[in-house]
Amino acid sequence: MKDLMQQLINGLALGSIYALIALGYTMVYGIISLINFAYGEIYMFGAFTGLILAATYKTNVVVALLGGMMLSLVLGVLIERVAYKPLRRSSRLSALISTIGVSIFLSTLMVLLKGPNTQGFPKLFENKVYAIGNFQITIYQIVIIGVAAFLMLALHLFVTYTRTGRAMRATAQDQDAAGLMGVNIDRIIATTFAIGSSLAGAAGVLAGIYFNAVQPYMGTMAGLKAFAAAVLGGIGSIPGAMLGGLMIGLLEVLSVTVNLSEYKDAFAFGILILVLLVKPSGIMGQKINKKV
Amino acid sequence: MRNIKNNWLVQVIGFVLVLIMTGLTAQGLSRIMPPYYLQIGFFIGINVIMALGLNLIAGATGQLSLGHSAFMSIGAYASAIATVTLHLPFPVGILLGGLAACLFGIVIGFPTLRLSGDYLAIATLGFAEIVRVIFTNMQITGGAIGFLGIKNLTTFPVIMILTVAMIAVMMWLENSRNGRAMLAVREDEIAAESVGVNITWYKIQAFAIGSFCAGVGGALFAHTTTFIQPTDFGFMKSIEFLNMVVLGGLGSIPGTIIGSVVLTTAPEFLRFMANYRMLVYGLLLIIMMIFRPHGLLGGFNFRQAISRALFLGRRIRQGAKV
Amino acid sequence: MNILELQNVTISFGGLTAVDKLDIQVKSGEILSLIGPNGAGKSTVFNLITGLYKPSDGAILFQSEALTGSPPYRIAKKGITRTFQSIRLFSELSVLHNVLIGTHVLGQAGLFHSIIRSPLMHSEEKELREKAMAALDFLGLADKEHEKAKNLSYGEQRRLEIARALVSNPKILLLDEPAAGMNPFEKTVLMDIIRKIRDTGVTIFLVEHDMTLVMGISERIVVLDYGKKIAEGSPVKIRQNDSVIEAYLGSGQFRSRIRRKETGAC
Amino acid sequence: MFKPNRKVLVSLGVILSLLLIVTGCGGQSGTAGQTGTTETKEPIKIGFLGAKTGNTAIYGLGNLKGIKFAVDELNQKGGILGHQVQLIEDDDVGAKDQAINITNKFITQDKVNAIIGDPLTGLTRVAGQIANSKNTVIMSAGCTGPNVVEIGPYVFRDTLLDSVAAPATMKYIIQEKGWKKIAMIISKNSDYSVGVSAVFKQAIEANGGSVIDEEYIQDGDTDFSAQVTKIKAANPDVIVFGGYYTEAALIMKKVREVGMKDIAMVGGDGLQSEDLVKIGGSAVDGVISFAGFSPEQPTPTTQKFMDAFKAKNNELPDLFAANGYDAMMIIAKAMTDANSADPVKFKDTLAQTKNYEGVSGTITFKANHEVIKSPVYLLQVKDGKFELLKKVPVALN
Repeated sequence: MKDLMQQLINGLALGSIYALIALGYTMVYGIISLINFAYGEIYMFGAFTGLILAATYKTNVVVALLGGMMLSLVLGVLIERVAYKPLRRSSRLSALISTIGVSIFLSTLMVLLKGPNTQGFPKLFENKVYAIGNFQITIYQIVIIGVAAFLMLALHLFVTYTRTGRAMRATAQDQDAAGLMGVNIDRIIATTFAIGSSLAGAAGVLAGIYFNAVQPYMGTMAGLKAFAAAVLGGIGSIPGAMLGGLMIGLLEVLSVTVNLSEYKDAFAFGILILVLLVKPSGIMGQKINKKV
Repeated sequence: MRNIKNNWLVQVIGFVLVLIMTGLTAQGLSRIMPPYYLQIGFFIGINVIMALGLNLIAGATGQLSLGHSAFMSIGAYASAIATVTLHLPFPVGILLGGLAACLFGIVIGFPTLRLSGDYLAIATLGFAEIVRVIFTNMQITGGAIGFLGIKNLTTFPVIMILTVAMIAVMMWLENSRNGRAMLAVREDEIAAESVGVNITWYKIQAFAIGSFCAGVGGALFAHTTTFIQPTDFGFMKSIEFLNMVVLGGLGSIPGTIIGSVVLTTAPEFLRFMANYRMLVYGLLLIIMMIFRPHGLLGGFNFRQAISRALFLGRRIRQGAKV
Repeated sequence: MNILELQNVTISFGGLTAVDKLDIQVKSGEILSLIGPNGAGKSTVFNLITGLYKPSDGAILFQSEALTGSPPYRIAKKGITRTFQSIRLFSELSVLHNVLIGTHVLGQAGLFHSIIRSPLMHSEEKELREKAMAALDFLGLADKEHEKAKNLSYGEQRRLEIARALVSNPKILLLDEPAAGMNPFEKTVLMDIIRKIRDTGVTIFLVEHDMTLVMGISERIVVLDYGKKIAEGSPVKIRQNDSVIEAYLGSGQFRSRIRRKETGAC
Repeated sequence: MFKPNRKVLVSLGVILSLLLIVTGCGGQSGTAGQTGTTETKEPIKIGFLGAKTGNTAIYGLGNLKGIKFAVDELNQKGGILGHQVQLIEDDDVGAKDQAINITNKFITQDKVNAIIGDPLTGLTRVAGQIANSKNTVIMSAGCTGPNVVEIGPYVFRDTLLDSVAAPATMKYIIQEKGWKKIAMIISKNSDYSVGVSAVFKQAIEANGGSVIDEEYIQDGDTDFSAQVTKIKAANPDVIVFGGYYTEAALIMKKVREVGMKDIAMVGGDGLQSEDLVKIGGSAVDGVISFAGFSPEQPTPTTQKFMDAFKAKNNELPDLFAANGYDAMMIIAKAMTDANSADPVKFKDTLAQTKNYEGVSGTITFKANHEVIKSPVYLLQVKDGKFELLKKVPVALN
């Protein structure tokens, strides 16, 4: 039981990171129905930016986090401009392949820049362990869960209450109609990419701090799992992405608890397929009526 | 009727002759061609078979599958077990590889094909990851260490005969009632149903045949490399096949062939770029999609063009293909 | 004899009743029109008949056999084919291919025959192609057989949809606003075509806005408003029906009304 | 409907175009690498097979650094037998089909005298088949799995074998240290880890220890909190991890974080890298690994190599660099001794190498030309450096 509580905390921290990445998938998908396969690489770039800031420029954790978010934001907007915007009117598959191209390009670029080795993350602040009752929580875990929760809340408020947020939701509902109502679709799509990417950047830096490892290919698996999380929660739904991320994180940790850790990845995707079969639109996704 | 039967006989004999010729030509070539180029020919053949299978699923029927390499791995392992563990002859191994993959294609396809578009994509991706994890942990396949002791049984004639046969079958299929029903599913599911096409049934057919191709490709791959591991069939491998199909022109059989040839030889052509090779590969994918979003042959009617070139003036009733 | 019968059919979308306890009898061999203001639920009726929607209540009988619950492709196989209000062609395929897909239910050749290109498949294919060409001829599209469907004009696309639905020898043909977007000349041609189709023994069930066309060819008309049948009878009778005039002029067509998405979009 | 003659023509067209494309691949084949300054004679060509990009690039690039260093050194001394050495490097991305293509290219296009690579066992098996059938020497500077040199007389490797070192290590920790309750961690998707862990397990049982907990991870994982939480609950004397340094360092960080302050990790030479300390920091203090050489009490040869390497590359060589360097040098020596760069001739000389003092250890090839490195060094990390714990001699047969 004590073990289980401990594992839940572990899963929560891991899930928070998945959830942050999943948010970007869900937002971009919600608006333009594009699976952005380069998204994991944005997360990786965020992590490396944080690493470089912290290791070379000895900045503190806040600067590293913001720096990672900023660079990822710029990168996200750049990807949108170069690899997605020219393809907006083409088939979705072309856009998908284009993002795969970006993904290969970015990870290879990072190998050339920093080498393929896994790099440790410098200690940004002392890690303390708090014992609460029977289980422990580290300050890293608190920071990760805290920052992730803060960012998710901020995003939720932004999308719900601001003008741009409303425009985003309108665009997601019906792009053409939103355009006719005077929403600048180009700008909204760019903003969506920007916000999603900066969240991935934040996730990257947090993952760097928490796992203490940054590597050019770290984005591929994390990206796939986060995407699975987004679909699990119901793609297009922000609370769904959070829920999906946390579920996958917990599931992975629990698979270790029940001695099936070698099937960890299979569990994450297995539950995804099961959920899709029972509720094809995901847990919190809205049922889309067949349009005739 | 009689006439048709005779015609059919002529066709069958003609087809067998073509296969024999292919085999003989390949046999001759494998003697005179430098091993390096011959070897690339092996992989071109395997990749054409793989990509044709995916083209049927994603291109003709419009079901985006991101798990093609999983079916390849099922075929590879099944055929390896057949020839190594069960001491069956290689042709039986290839057939078993194809059938095993086909069976899984049906089993997986049945529930997941109800999903549409990207949901199907993520489900197939998930399935592929599950298959890989299972192979990594399975005893009979050697787990992560890999399957040892597969004999090098794939020969150039075998690959070429299978490739040509596969191309022919795909072209026939495309111009049949079944093939048209698959195209209808891609174009508009509701309209297809309204004229009596059972969309689930044709999706499953496409999945089954596509997986069969992947299984055959996997069997050939296993008996070329002589050693297989779960890591050989990762997510990026599936993506590679998707690239081949999309690069050539989604839904076009000649396009798929050209896409496979280009992407199989591209790493060799790009060797001089050394470390920048994958960088350039990524860039090329982006540029290709921007400037030719429908693929190299997108919108180009290969069949008509060839017919025009070969039979000037003769009108083909065959009709336009996609 | 009724070829198609809707008994007490009801469907609601999220609290909104789009079709309400509807009874319609389609007599074998007649031309029946279904009219009503926008959003009255006309296309929904077609979607119910063809199995795209399942009724919340009531039954649909085709040749005295219940259709309810059958998937769309099975209903098509039984002999009910349709066109769509917003044209749904296989737009990347050729005109001939579109119609050939229409012959799907006539064919027998399965996967095996397709792969080995058996004699059976050959003779069948030949037959189907002849049928398809005949259908194209009938609708005046024979010279466009190699054109991609998306490159046809609007009127041609409508006719192609009819050809596709007709080629499988249906017993009843459902036409959803076939005249929409056509010019007056095309409309006259269309009326002619519809009559000709009927003369070959196919029952016609029509949803249409164009009153000239409806009054010109219908033998009977059913009027729908708010998902309910408000009148039924010959064109002459309908023209004089008070509640129809009320629905169309008093409160109908020209008064802006919240379009009910589920029922309007087709 | 379908005219048979047309089909024949179409099919023929397809075949022809395929052939054209295949044969059209001729022409230039890209080569990169260094050539000597004075090119009086045909250079001796060495092919490097390994991943320079992709998930496994770490090992390939490590190898490559060592090989390049060796080639430079050889060329400065006038090459081999008066020939300059030319290194041809090709990236196989860790994929078997690419490795096969490259091996064929090396042998038939570039006409190399020997191939060094691939650091992965799987790829060496695949490339070894081809090289052996075409009478070209191939030496892997990284692979440790079974069924490699058995392929044939042209296939070699210069790595410390797990089957030799792992039992010695387990004997030490169980019998001398008295750590009997053992938690094992296995990286399930790594053939290296699964292979070496199997040897560890056997040795643990043979020496009277017991595996009280077995956890699985995967290469590339970063979050080990779940596994470590379970290990803590099992309360073992020691953690045995057959795997690579990246995961090892991350696991140890987590281990210390949850409060297991003194427990040690024991592993194979996969742990021997500067990066272990770079990533793990103080958490990896006490980690024990077996190795073919000791960086703290190096032989003069190793010391010289490390200094020179550091001067040039501004970093210490990792195991793969050292193995790569040795592979090149052993081949060079065999060529010199045989007075021939013809693989058919020098492969026998190579197979007779005995007690070659390399930078990665002392190398001997047994009668079946399998490699033996003796002695085996047990190293322990202390204050961020690998220190010698014990030297275990190994029987040569």
